[in-house]
Amino acid sequence: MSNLLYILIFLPILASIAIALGAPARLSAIGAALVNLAISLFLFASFDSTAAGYQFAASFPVIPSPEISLSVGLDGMSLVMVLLTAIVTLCAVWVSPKQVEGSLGLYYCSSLLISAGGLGAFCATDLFFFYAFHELALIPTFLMIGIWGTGARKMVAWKITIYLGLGSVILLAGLLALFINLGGKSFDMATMQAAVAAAELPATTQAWIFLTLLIGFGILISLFPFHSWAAPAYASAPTPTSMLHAGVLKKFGLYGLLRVAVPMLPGGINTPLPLPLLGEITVLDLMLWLLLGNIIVIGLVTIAQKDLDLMLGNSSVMHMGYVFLGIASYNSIGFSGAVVLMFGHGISIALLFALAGRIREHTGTLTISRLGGFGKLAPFLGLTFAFAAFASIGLPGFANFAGEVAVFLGAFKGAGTEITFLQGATIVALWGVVISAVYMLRAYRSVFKGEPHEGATMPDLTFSQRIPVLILVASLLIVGLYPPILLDKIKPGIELIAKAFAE
Amino acid sequence: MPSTPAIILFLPLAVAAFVLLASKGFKLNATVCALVSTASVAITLVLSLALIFGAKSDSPDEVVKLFTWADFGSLQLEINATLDRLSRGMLFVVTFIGTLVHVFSLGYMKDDAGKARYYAGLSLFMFSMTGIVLADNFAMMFIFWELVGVSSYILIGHWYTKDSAADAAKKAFLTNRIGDFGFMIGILILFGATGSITFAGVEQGLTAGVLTGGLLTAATLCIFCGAVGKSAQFPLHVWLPDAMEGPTPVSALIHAATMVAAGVYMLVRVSFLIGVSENAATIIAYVGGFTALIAALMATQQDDIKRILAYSTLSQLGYMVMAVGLAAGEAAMFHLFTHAFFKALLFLGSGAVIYACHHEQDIWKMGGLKDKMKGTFATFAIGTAALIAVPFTSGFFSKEAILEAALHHDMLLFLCAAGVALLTAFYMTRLVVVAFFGKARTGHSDHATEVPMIMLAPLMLLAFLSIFSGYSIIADTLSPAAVHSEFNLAIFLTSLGALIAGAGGAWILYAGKDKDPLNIGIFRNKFYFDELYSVIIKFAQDKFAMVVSAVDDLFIDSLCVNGISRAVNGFGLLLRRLQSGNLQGYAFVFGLGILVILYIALINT
Amino acid sequence: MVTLNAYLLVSGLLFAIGFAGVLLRRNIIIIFMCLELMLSASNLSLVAFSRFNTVNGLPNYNGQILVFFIIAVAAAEVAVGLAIIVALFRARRTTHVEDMNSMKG
Amino acid sequence: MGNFLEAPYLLEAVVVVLGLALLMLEAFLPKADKRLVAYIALFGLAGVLVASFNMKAPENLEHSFWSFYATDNLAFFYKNIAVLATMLVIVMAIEYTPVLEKYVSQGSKQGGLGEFFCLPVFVCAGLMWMASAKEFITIFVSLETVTISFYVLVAYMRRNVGSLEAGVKYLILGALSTGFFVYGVTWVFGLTGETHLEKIGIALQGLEGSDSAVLFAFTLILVGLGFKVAAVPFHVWVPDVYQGAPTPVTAFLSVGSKAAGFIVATRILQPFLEMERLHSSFTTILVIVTGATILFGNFAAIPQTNFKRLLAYSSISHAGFLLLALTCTPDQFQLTPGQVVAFYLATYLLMTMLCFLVLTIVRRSTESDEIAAFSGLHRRSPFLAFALLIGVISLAGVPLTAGFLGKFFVFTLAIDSGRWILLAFAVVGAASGFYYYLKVARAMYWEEPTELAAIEISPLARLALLLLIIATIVFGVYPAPILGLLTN
Repeated sequence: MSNLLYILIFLPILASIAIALGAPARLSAIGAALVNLAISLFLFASFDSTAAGYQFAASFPVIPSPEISLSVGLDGMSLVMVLLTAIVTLCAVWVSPKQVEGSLGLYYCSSLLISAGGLGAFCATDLFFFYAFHELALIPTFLMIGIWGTGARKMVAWKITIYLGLGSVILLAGLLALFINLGGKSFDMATMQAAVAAAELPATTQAWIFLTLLIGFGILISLFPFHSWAAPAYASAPTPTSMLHAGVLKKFGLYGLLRVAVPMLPGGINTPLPLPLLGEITVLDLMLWLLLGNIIVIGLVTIAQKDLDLMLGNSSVMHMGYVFLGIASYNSIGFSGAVVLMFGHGISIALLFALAGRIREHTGTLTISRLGGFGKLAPFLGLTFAFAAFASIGLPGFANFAGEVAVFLGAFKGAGTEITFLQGATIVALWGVVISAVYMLRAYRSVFKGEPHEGATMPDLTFSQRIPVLILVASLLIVGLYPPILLDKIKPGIELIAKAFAE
Repeated sequence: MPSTPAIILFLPLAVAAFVLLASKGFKLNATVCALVSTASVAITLVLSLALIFGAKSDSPDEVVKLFTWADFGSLQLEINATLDRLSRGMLFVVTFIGTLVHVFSLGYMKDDAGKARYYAGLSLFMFSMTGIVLADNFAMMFIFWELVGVSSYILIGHWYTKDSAADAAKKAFLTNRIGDFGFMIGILILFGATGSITFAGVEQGLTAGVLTGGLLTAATLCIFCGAVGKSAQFPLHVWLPDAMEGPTPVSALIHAATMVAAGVYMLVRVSFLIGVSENAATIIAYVGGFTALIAALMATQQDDIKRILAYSTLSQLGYMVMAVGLAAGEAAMFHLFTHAFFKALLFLGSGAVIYACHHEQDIWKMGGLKDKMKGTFATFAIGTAALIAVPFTSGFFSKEAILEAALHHDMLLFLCAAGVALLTAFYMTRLVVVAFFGKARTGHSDHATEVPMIMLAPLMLLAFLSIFSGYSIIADTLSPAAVHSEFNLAIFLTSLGALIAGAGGAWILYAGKDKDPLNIGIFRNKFYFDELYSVIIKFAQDKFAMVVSAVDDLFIDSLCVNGISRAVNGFGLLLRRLQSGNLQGYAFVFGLGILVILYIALINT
Repeated sequence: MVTLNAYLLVSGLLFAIGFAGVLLRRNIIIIFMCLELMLSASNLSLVAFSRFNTVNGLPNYNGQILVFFIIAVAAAEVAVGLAIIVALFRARRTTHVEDMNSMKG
Repeated sequence: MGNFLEAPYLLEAVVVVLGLALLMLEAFLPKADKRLVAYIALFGLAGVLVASFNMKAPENLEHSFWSFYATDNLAFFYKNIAVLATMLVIVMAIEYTPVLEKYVSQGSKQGGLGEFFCLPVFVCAGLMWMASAKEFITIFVSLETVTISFYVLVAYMRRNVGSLEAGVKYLILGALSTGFFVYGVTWVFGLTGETHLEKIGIALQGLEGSDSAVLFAFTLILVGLGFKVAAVPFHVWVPDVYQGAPTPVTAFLSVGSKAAGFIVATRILQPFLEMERLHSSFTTILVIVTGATILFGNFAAIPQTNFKRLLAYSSISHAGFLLLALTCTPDQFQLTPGQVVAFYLATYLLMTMLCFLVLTIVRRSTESDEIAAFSGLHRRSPFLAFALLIGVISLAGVPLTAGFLGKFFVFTLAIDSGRWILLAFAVVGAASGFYYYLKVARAMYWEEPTELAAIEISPLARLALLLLIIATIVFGVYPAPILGLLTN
């Protein structure tokens, strides 16, 4: 049982090795992804939602001192992320083309490695591997966009790689600073967490480390103003890469904040730091300003987009702001909301990219003004796109709504009659809900409604193409209609995190 | 065995899902889908009747727990069913009109290609609306609030290949979103202050006085924002007339009788809030009164039969909101019920007319229909009578209740309400005269014939209720409290005067005319709100977004990100220059390096 | 009596002259000779240190041993160095440093 | 001297004997394929490598011999690095034979090639001796053994102008740095009367006054060390020499010479840094040199278009990270700077050799070292492209490759010692590393090839590449074997 997580992580890697050695690419990849989904579902089903702490834990020592070990385990939060990864991976592999220019094997290997990176990072309970696994995705993304991207693929692939490289190095510095300040003996997260109380770090130190982590993770999440890599990259990337990156990998940063920064730096959030240009400002306030940047500024940028792919890319940047808001609320409601929202957003953006990719495949363009009436030409595509769009703008019945509503409630939990910056920011952030409805519905209106342009064709999805789409839609609906399916699992873990700073 | 409210709530959802899956996945016959959907709503009607008659007059209000939708440990969001007089009555109205509309649609949408989708949408709407009615907490209210928005979006845009319908759907949704933005803020402030999300909990908190002053007013107004959006009050009223692009039965159900009244219903639900916030109440009343007035003025110059009714709906909703603001929630609810019946009747009647005239909606292209469509005309006339408050129709009683509330509270609003009554009589008479009297002006109206029984029967039922729902026997069953007031001569005379003046004026002006003798541009063009808003949207949103996007692109991406990368590159080139290739230059660097290091080291010690 | 400082001064001068030659002369052979001069400077001061900083009344022979090694190494260096310079001359017909800048940046 | 036959210096002796034997062989078998020499050298060195793992440090260290010959873990570790590097260089040299033939041979086909396979063995002996040297005379002699052998190797292609130019530059600047180094040693000797590092340390502790003299001596010694490890500003020779030298020699310089430089630096710096009075001055000097090295190496690498030259700058930037470790005085972290440096160098060996090996093979086919020559390599030879990809991402420090762990430990040390500014430089440097290393990956995978003919790889090279790839990845995930050599 405890080795299941190793299988989960290494299966995609083994599959890519097999593909590299000549195994049929698509078949192996789908097979591995299917097995992984099955394992994740099994883990999900057998997860004990009454117990806090890591389950299915296993450990393999790598270095004795400083203690690094390949330890894995799941709490509710990581369980949800693993499930998300498994679902999106299967769908991403499934919608991949059967033939590409160049090496098909490399195409599928890249997707599998991105997936393995995500799974590894979410399963790892050791800080070293938590970090290292995430970076596994860097090079496959670089290759995918650079080789098979569209438009200015080289430029954007270059930018995403260098930018994320910079982000991960900054993140590394932050994580190591945390490690040293928590004793510098062990990278095991549980051990580090246990050392927090004894270490009694000065609040300013904590705040500096938190800031570094915020910037490091922030770059990976495309936190404003470190967002400019994201939208062009997602727009240009091949469909499976956009799905995996926007759907899964980008959540790593948020997951990391919740897993590492929040519980291990309890005093870091509210201590003012003298920052250049900004004066004395706490990390929390800074985070709130930046997330408003994500929601409002990028929201407006999204409205101004003329291409569907860029619009989706920007929208995914924008929605990160809400997850941040959930984290900034600093209570279990907000955290739970953030986790559910990560799941919802991951699925919905993957679905949107999958469908948009299908359109691009056929029409060769995603310029909104050149598309129209697809609802009539391809009703299934239109219907599922509507589902995804509705999910993405946070309508009840879809997972995103459950997350968003919890995020908002979390921000106001215990606010009393005083409207602090957190609540003010939340109110401003709420306007983003209107903004996202504006761009989503406009795009949907232009692309799918109305009469088709003269001579336009758009074949509807075939039966085989419908399967991944239906899996994603079903995931959104199941969680959206009955959120406890996730919430019950994540509650004990989240409460543990929330408790870490309450003390 | 699930409880009755659970069935009422979830049956339509199950049916919606079933219809969608069966028609899309298994190519089930659309008519079967329609029948399944109709049957389900009929069942809910029966069950809600059972709820009404099963309840004893003194049975306490109860909250039936259905399930916990989300449990955050310190906060539970629950899907429950409140059962009290208010919700039972509303439930009946919703399911009753819903049933009739389903039945009517069997005829109206008989040959529509998207029939299955249409019925799925209707069922989804029934689910959502029931949810609003049953909600016992703000979260549930908000969830279903959003869901009715979606169903409305789907149904307005039913004929989605038509540009105007697609645009109208989008507009309706977005306008509602703005209202919901406020609604959510209100909910959050209340939650933050009282720590509770249930109506009971919030009320308890407010009674204890945890929230007072400006913030309370702000919260109340924010909550009211939700109603402004959903019930299309000024300044968010612009979506409702456009929503008439949807199929007419939808207009009857959603955009006349039930969903748009949800705002009023919600306000009555949270009347404890309005009760403690006087400033907010005043603003609410005036917003209602103002909406009633401008909508009535706009209605006088419209030519599209459905649009006239739409503006009339706006105006009547304004009445109700005004009543809520005047702390006369019962009057508002009373008017809501009667209005639901007669407005649904009018809409379905107009649907019948449109159906008969081959989807012609311009009243100036109709005429002389009273002889060709006798049944329709009769019921339509009854509906009109109720709407313009001909004495002893239901509308008369309910409007009277509101007028009385206005008279007691605020003279200005009373005068406004009276003026609206006059205008209502005017434009409705205009409609009836132009469309049904005179001679046929086009071939469409000339060849119109009476609609089939399946469409006429609902009209008759509604006509019956339009007259009699004002009387205690029905009204007291539906309304949250007894509403019939003492006879007040002043009000009676005002009401009657307005009726006679309005109807008489219209008759004199329009009898026998082939085109509109009046042409008041500002009314015809709806006070230019649409134009104003499109300018605002263009500049405050689209142009601004373009500017922000350009700044983002130029400043953050080009200047900062690419700039830094260029700077680093340039720095690299500069350093590269140092590598001159000259051997003695290199030797010189050695020497210089030593000197610099020595200098620094010796300075340091 | 000649002091240690005097030796060191001379040694320093030798070193400086050598380095100046390396910096200023254009012919590689002369540059190479200047380098040998620098090594000699070290040798001189090593011997001086060895002679003046006595251990138990005897010179500190460690330094002198080092001198031997330096001389030996310098000889090897010259052998290899001159060979390279000759090869260069055969290939390029020049021994001027300015002519060697085909690689830079 | 204890058990004569088990003493570690036997390793060096065997290597020297091996080198001499190879020279003999080459001389007496003029007609044989010169690559035979190389294969024998490989086998011989492999034997030495195996033997070195079985060699134990003598328990009784009282004999005066051991006072200038270290037998600690680090010494053995660096000896292993030296032997391994030499073996890989010889493999590379075999691959490089066609190019050598073109620029060296006169008369017969392989005339004058034999020494090219013998000299690395002598260099290896010098490197191994350096690993154990802890006394200035020993250090000087071993250092010069290595340097003078390299003069020959760098200028080996005597009909190639680039190689000769590089040889002369290396010669002059190498001799210059030797001059400074020796002069510095002279001054240390003058101040302390000692040449043993341990005794110098003790003498320096007791020294009063003469601070500027100590600093002067330290700076001059630093020139010699900086030259070896390629620290700014004594790095100036690196790009030109790397570019001009035969590729296997470049690899050898980059790995062997640098590694030896670092073990010597580790040993020499210790007595100085322990001198409390001047500790902060020494540290300041080191910090400045380190900062300059990191910045220069990384930034100047960015605009490079020649892969060999790029690797030269990469070598400088890695020297910066390594120096950063040396400036650190950890408080919590359980690895010492010396261990971290050794570990880093071991991983550096793997990835650099991987890159140079691929470069050698590609060079043979495209006759160019430019990055553009790698365009579309992925189409021509996926295996080579993958090997080089692993090489460059490891150099860039992408996690789960060996290169990452080195940076990881260095960063940890820097944080633990509070070297915030250097850390910031290192972060910027590591990030720009992504930029210039991936330029090669970009060419290989994104660009279209100019020709599509597959590139031939000899079985030996294929085996070496495969082993290096596996080692780079495995040690990136499971570094315990390497760390085990350093800690127990």
